[in-house]
Amino acid sequence: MLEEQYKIKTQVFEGPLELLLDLIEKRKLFINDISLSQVTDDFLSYIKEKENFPLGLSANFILVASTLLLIKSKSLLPSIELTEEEQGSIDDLERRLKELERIRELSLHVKSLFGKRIIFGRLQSRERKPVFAPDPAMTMANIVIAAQSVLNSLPKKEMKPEVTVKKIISLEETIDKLTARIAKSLKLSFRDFAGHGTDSALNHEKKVEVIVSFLAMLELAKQGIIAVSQNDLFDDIHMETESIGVPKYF
Amino acid sequence: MSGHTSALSARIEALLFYKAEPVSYKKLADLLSVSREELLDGLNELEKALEGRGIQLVRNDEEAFLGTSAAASELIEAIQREELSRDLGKAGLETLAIVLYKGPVTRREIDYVRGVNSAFILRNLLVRGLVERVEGEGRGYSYRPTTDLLSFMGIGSRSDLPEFAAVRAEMEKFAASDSEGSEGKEEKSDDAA
Amino acid sequence: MSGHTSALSARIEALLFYKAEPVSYKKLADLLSVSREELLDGLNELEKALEGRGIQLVRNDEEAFLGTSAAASELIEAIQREELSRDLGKAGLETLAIVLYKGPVTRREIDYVRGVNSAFILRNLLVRGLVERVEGEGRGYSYRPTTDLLSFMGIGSRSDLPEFAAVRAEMEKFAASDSEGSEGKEEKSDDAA
Repeated sequence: MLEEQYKIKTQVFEGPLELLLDLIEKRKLFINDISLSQVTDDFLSYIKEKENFPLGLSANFILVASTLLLIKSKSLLPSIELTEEEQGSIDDLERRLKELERIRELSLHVKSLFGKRIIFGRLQSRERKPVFAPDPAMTMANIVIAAQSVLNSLPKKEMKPEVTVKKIISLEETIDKLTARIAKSLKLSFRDFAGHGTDSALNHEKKVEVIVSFLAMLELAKQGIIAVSQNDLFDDIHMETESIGVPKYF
Repeated sequence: MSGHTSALSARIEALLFYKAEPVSYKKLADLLSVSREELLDGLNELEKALEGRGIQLVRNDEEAFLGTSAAASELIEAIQREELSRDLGKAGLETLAIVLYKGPVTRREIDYVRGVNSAFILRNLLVRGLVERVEGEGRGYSYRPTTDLLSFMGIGSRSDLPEFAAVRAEMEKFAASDSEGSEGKEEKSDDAA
Repeated sequence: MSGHTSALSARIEALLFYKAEPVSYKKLADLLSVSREELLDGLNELEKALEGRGIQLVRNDEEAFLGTSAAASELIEAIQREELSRDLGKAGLETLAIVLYKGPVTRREIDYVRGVNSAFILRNLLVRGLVERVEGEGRGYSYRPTTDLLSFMGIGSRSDLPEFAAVRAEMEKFAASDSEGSEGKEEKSDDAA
């Protein structure tokens, strides 16, 4: 226990919601699916620039990014039918943004009051002389227990997010992989690419991979390298090269 | 005029004056041998008696505190030697706004609203004595504003906050329309505080 | 209602309340930027305003002081007894343990190691003669155990404390990680006399 490393994050990082709200406010937009699809690109490029998120935070960013991509792809391809769950996560994101926006407004009140007209307590009176008044609980044993309890509740180095991060492949890497595979085969099932079957419930890392892949795909789609088409409502999304190198916009 | 015949508000005043720190309603009621209801009446009465005076009452949900009036803040600030840190930063301000307007509130709820882990910022606010932890209903803690925080903002209670009533009304409306709970879809906030 | 427009009696009240000790007329007049005559008028006014309240003005020819009203004396004695006999509780014991193992230690360090504000707990430990304040290196005070405490616990030297070196080292290591300026209210704080 004495060897435990302590590490407290001394920097306060903005979370994905804060970032999104910043982006929307910068453009003076209201919070809705239109504004969200407009800032999706900014959001993605921010993630790409910031390689070194604190552990654990990147997962949150990726999750928000995936919701944004749903919104964006819906705006690109209105024919896409969203599942109830997908629509739910979009609504949820909008609601949370509105709540955060409200909190930001309220935090301005806090700022305008804090430390301006302070109500002061009394100083400690010198008139009062201390009287030695021990508590029978002050035994050596109890003091040792108390000291241990202090040590035990010191914040510990955060360990677990490392696992999460390992599973999140960087965006670039995925784009590279995707590009290489697209070059080889003209027709490629998104489902195959993501590397999971049709049956099994997705575990978390797979899910993240799918999200990252999807993200990369849309990134490519945006650049006009590939076209996205969906043959069937519940079928795979198929990707095929239109004409590599010639930008094509939707 | 013996201690027993003087008005309850005067006895509360004497007690808070002497203690010079926030005293819980429970302890006040015990020391004064009155019920919680009587105590709250007495506090309201005291608040009124102090209007326009040099001292004022500060209260949160559980404690009362006597301090110099906000109107005298300049005067006292000029003679006090404490180094006052007014720096909160954006994250600190937002977290305080959540605790002030929505509290008592769990860390999960704070994380959910801010979309990011708030363990570090909360610890900082705890150390500064601006928020405090209280046992929540279920497991885990809730956070609420301290009387120190209210004092620092120059207000006698949360209801003096701008827009306070409106925000509480919004929250209730929101909670009613959202009974199936947004809780479930929460960000993971498993990092140790 | 700014500090300058509030009644003089209210400003005197705020000042005397804050100082918690007798203040000379000369000093009062200086701090309030009024003449001695105005001050005496203000004091008379304050005396009247305090009639029937829980606190009262005490003065002699040269000084004024704010104290609890005579009517509340029984109550105050009861509070004193309660303060001295109250269980220290977990928070009190933890704070005491930090002072024992790590003292002399600043309040800021105690707050930081405990992760919560310790101002009021330290006050109680001081009143009970368990810890005492010493001038620290820089600004502010440090706290250390009183000899009464050490002899009560049968500690000849602090190295008698179990695992003294190891526990102290661990506390120090953590306290050192406190990044400057991330914390709030500094030492030399409200309990500076």
